[in-house]
Amino acid sequence: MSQAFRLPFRIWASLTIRDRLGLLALVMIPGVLGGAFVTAIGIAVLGPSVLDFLAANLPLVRFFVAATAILLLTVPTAFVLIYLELKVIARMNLRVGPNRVGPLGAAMSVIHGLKVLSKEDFSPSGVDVTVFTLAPVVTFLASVMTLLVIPFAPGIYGQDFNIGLLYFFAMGGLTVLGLLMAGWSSFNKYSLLGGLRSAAQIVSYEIPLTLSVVGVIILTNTMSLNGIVAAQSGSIFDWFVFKQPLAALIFFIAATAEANRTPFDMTEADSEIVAGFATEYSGMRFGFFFFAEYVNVFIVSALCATLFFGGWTAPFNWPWPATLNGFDPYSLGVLGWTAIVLVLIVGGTEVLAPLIRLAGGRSWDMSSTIWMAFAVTIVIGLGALGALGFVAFGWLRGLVWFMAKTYFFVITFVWMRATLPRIRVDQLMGFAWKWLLPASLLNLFVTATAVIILNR
Amino acid sequence: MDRTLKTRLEARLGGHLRAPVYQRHDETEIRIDPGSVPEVLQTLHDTLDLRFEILADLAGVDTGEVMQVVYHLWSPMTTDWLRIVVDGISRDDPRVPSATFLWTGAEWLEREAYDMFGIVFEGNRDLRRIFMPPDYTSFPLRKDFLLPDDAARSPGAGVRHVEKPHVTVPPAEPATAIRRAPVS
Amino acid sequence: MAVGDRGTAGAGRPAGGSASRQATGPGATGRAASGNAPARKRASALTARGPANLTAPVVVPNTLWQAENPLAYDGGQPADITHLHEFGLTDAGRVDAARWGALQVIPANADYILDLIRANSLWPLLSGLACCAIEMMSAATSKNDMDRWGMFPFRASPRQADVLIVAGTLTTKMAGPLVRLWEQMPEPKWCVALGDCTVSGGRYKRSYSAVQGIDRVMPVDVYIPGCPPRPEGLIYGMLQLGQLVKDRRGHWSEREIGPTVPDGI
Amino acid sequence: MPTRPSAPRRPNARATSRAERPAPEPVASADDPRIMLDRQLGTLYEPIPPYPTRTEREGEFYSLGDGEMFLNLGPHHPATHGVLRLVLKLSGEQIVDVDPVLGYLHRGVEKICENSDYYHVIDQVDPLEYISSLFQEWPAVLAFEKLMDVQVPRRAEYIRVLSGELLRIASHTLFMGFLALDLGGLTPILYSFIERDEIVEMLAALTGARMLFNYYRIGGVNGDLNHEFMSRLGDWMSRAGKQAEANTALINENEIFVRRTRGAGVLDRATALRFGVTGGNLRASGVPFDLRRAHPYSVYPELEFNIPTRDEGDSLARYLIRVDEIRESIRIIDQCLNNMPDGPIMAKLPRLLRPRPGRAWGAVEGPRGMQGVYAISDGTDQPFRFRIHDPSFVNLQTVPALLPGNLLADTMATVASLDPVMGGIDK
Repeated sequence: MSQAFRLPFRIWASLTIRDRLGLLALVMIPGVLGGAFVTAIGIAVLGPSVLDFLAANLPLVRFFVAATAILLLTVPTAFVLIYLELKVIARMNLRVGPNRVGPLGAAMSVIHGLKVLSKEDFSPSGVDVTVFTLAPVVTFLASVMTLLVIPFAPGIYGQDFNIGLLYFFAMGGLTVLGLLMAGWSSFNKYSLLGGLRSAAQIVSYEIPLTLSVVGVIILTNTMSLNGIVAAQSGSIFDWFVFKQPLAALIFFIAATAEANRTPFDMTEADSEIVAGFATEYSGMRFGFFFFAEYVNVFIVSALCATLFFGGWTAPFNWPWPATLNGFDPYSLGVLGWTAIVLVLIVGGTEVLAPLIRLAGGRSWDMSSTIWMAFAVTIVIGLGALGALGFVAFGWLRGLVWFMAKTYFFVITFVWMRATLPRIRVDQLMGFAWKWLLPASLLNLFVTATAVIILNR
Repeated sequence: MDRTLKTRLEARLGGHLRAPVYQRHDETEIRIDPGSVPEVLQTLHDTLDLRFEILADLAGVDTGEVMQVVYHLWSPMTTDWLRIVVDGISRDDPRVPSATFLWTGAEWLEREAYDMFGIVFEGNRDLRRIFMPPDYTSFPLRKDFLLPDDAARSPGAGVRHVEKPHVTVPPAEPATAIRRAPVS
Repeated sequence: MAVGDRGTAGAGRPAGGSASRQATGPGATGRAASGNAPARKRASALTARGPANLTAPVVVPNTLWQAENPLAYDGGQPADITHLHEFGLTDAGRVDAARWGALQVIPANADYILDLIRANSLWPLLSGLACCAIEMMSAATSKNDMDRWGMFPFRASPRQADVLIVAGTLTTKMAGPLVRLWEQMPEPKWCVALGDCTVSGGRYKRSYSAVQGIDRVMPVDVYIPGCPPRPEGLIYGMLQLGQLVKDRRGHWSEREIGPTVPDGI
Repeated sequence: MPTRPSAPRRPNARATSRAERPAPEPVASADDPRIMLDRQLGTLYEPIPPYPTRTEREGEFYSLGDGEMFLNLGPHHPATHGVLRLVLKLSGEQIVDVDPVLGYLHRGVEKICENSDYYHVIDQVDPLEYISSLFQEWPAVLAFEKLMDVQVPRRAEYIRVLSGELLRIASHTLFMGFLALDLGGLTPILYSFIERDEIVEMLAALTGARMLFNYYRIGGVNGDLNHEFMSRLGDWMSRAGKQAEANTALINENEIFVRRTRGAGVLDRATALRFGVTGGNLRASGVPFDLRRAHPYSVYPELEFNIPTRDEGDSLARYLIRVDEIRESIRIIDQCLNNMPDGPIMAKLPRLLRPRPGRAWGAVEGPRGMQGVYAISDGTDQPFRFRIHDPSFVNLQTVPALLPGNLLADTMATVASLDPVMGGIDK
């Protein structure tokens, strides 16, 4: 029996690579064809009812789509942030930073990620394996799920809870659970210290973080982030950073501590507790923590931009109407846009090639001239399309503004990391309880009083 | 060299000196017995015209026949280094009173001397190996602890230097080149 | 720059190594040949064949030197750190899972891409033993920036490091902790011997407490001589290591432990 | 924290036989903390060899109160400046007691020096003080010159002072960087290394090596000032002061840095003297003890410079002392360049040195304190006894007195402010 069971594997092992690929193709082509046939039949038969079902509960569909998109976009975001940090800190250190892999070393963070992914995956002796395995997942998911309520642009958000802010803080609070699990489960005193530090730190900074936002909630009468952004639409002076400066400051400080960033990176203090809660983690388990940290940075920056800096709203009233003097970009449809793009590319190449030939003189042969013209056309065309879309589509405009504000805060975090030393644990706690909490209470009191007086 | 220091020393601790005060360059050297270490150090430290406050160094010396413990002291009252040679310590059972009652900093220096020479400082509350592993049993800087001519020739050298317990051997054979000390 | 590549005749591999490996037996736990009875060891070695020879150490048996005072210096004692040999004798280390990590599903001809990835992100372990550590830091700082090749950040925890740069003299007291560090690093991992003391004992050949070359206690991929080598030397060695990784060499379960440097040096 | 059963301890034969020192009753073998420490550290593999009898201090340290735990810092730790191992007894994050364990870098240099001749000794002592190795050669050549009654040419003395002060600046700059790094700041260490690299490249032009310059000779120095060194030196001196100001300004006004270091690890005057602390750590405690003035040894009497002292004795004071000493060193370098005499750089010496039997003690003021060498000659070409006194060894001894009561985070800051170099400590 076992021999018969092993036989296919032996055959497979005896084949060469080309034979294996051929065999795979032989198996897959009929499979694909049959699958396509069955799908066609299924669509023909069940199509209408499925469409009705989807149309019936659209929010559910939207939710699933958004969740999938967020899960897919999280890791690339982390990669971008890691590369940003590598380069910016390197420049601040008068170094060059990664510049060998990819243009300007842009692929370095991806390479790091893949390498971490391919390291040996094991749990050391003495650890509580279940908790040890679950901890990175909890941390990562807790930070990813908070992305669900952030409005990236008008109409582009995962879910618009009316308690979105509450949901955000609840999910953010779950992060400490993962860190605590990691610190406890890995049989290591450094990890234990790191986990407990993170617990104390995050728990005590949750309070000023939440209290500093209450002022905004009072002003807007809503906890939905879309509502808060909508309340700030208009000119730059409608942003809450001007109405609630103290709250903005408190929120930024507390958010830094919430994301475990310097100068509050007690939990992975290199020079004190070796790597904190992640000391015993290797391979992809460590990678999860690694990504979660940077996703946290992104989320915190995004929330800063959303709450106090107007989210996706432009800092000034956009002069042009969303539709260009009656021309509706949607009216052309896909075919129209494709035709336009083709004509632009071909025509641009035709126009540019002689110019480049003239400019380059004899140094350019024909093929390189045409390729050059093509590339230049593509660049110009993409820029033009981007500008058109920026003018025409409100969501693209909002996305651009939102990302600009978010990455401003991301770079601020990186800057702080390169500059500031780390503060001690007791100073951390004292700062939270002696300064931030009274300040946030004062801010709340002043705001409430002002609202009552002005409404009367 | 400071001639007045010589007279001061002879005046203060004449009874303890087992050899005439010896001066060369900027160093003044006295030789005492192990028994008289505490009062000599106390006198040197407390007397107003000596005031040797800073313990510069504490070294053990193995002359081949006897052990020595050498203190170097610094004082603001003189331009000389004072060297105290505690002489005549037996190699088989070397024992010296500790100086930690006066200088806490002597503790590790004495630990080092114990680690390298096996000199037992009575009164040191933490006299254990400081450099070699705790289960190490021989004393490297003794003169009967010879380095190999070429350690590289010895197979597996150095990976874990397994040593025999230090039995109190008589001064080793003339074949093992113990160089006689200039003074004894 | 000597690149120890597991005995496949390669750069810097001394010719004496393979011959002496024949001379040394399976050495049951890969122990060094004792200087007292070299002849017996040879006989047993000639009878022994098979994969054991791959993991046997390369130790030139001592026929010339006798301890002048065996009471004081007892040469010829075997290493008591032999678990790496025992692990190598088993096939446990030869499982390719360690090589694959979470990417077990990818067919084996994607291996080269993995090696390219690994060669381009070698995270060193932040562990300095002695003088060379300063030059190691200097190689990571602004003037000559190792980060350009992705050899940064220096990880503080061995669980997340790829390369163990042994920078400085390894003493017998530190040998145990260092081997423990090496074992705590996850596969695939590489070891770089930085400086004369780690390559062959260097100026401490005659010391009573220094390990005569770290390849007596752990496998080494790249040897960087110099006392200390300049930071450029370290960077060159790390680039050599990257080449060695691309060539899909240097997995310690396939490497033998023992001095790959002839003892005469 | 999950507890792991530890293997039973092997019966200890020697502990019973050694009756001379009274030992406290041994801890139950099941949970001997030292065994558990060694298991975590991995220094020993089974079977655990027997320990010698425990001393009084060991007995009081390796016994846990309730709510206390041991924590191993090192020998591999990102911030222990080498292979220092600190066994901390913690309650929560507060340090109850510290037991430094040394010897992980013990290379037996003294024994090697006693077996190599006088020329090689100077090369052998280099790696001890590996951040500023010239200050390890200086006392050796000083002691040997006393042994041989050699008169060093004045130009050689000036060159020694010049190179030494340059290296003192490099060492202090690195100290600042390391202190900031242990406090969590990433950038200052890189700026410090830029400065240090300039200086060591300059010295490499003079001596031929970047770190282990084998430069000082008995009766002089190895090579005369050359053009590349002088040009690099002039280039560097033109902005040395500004550069030092810039590097220090990066952390001096930093609120976090000041709050972390002020009042941390206070070492008062009496304790410092009792411990025999020397160097900047002693001057930070208010004792103006600097061998360059207290026991002048080279051409320092001809040079004018101040001995900065402070009274606080905390980490911040130890840091600021270094900052001031950098300025003073720049002054000294300026004077050396101004009145650098002409003449030979080596005294006439035989090829094979056989000094008359005698004893000599040479001590200089290194960046970390008093570097001393006690050499005994027996008439052969090798020193009969070569004793190296290292300041870091004595300064580190104050750690058990400084740390208790502080937090875990202060450990590295305090140790870094003492500026130890493990090569010198472990010899």
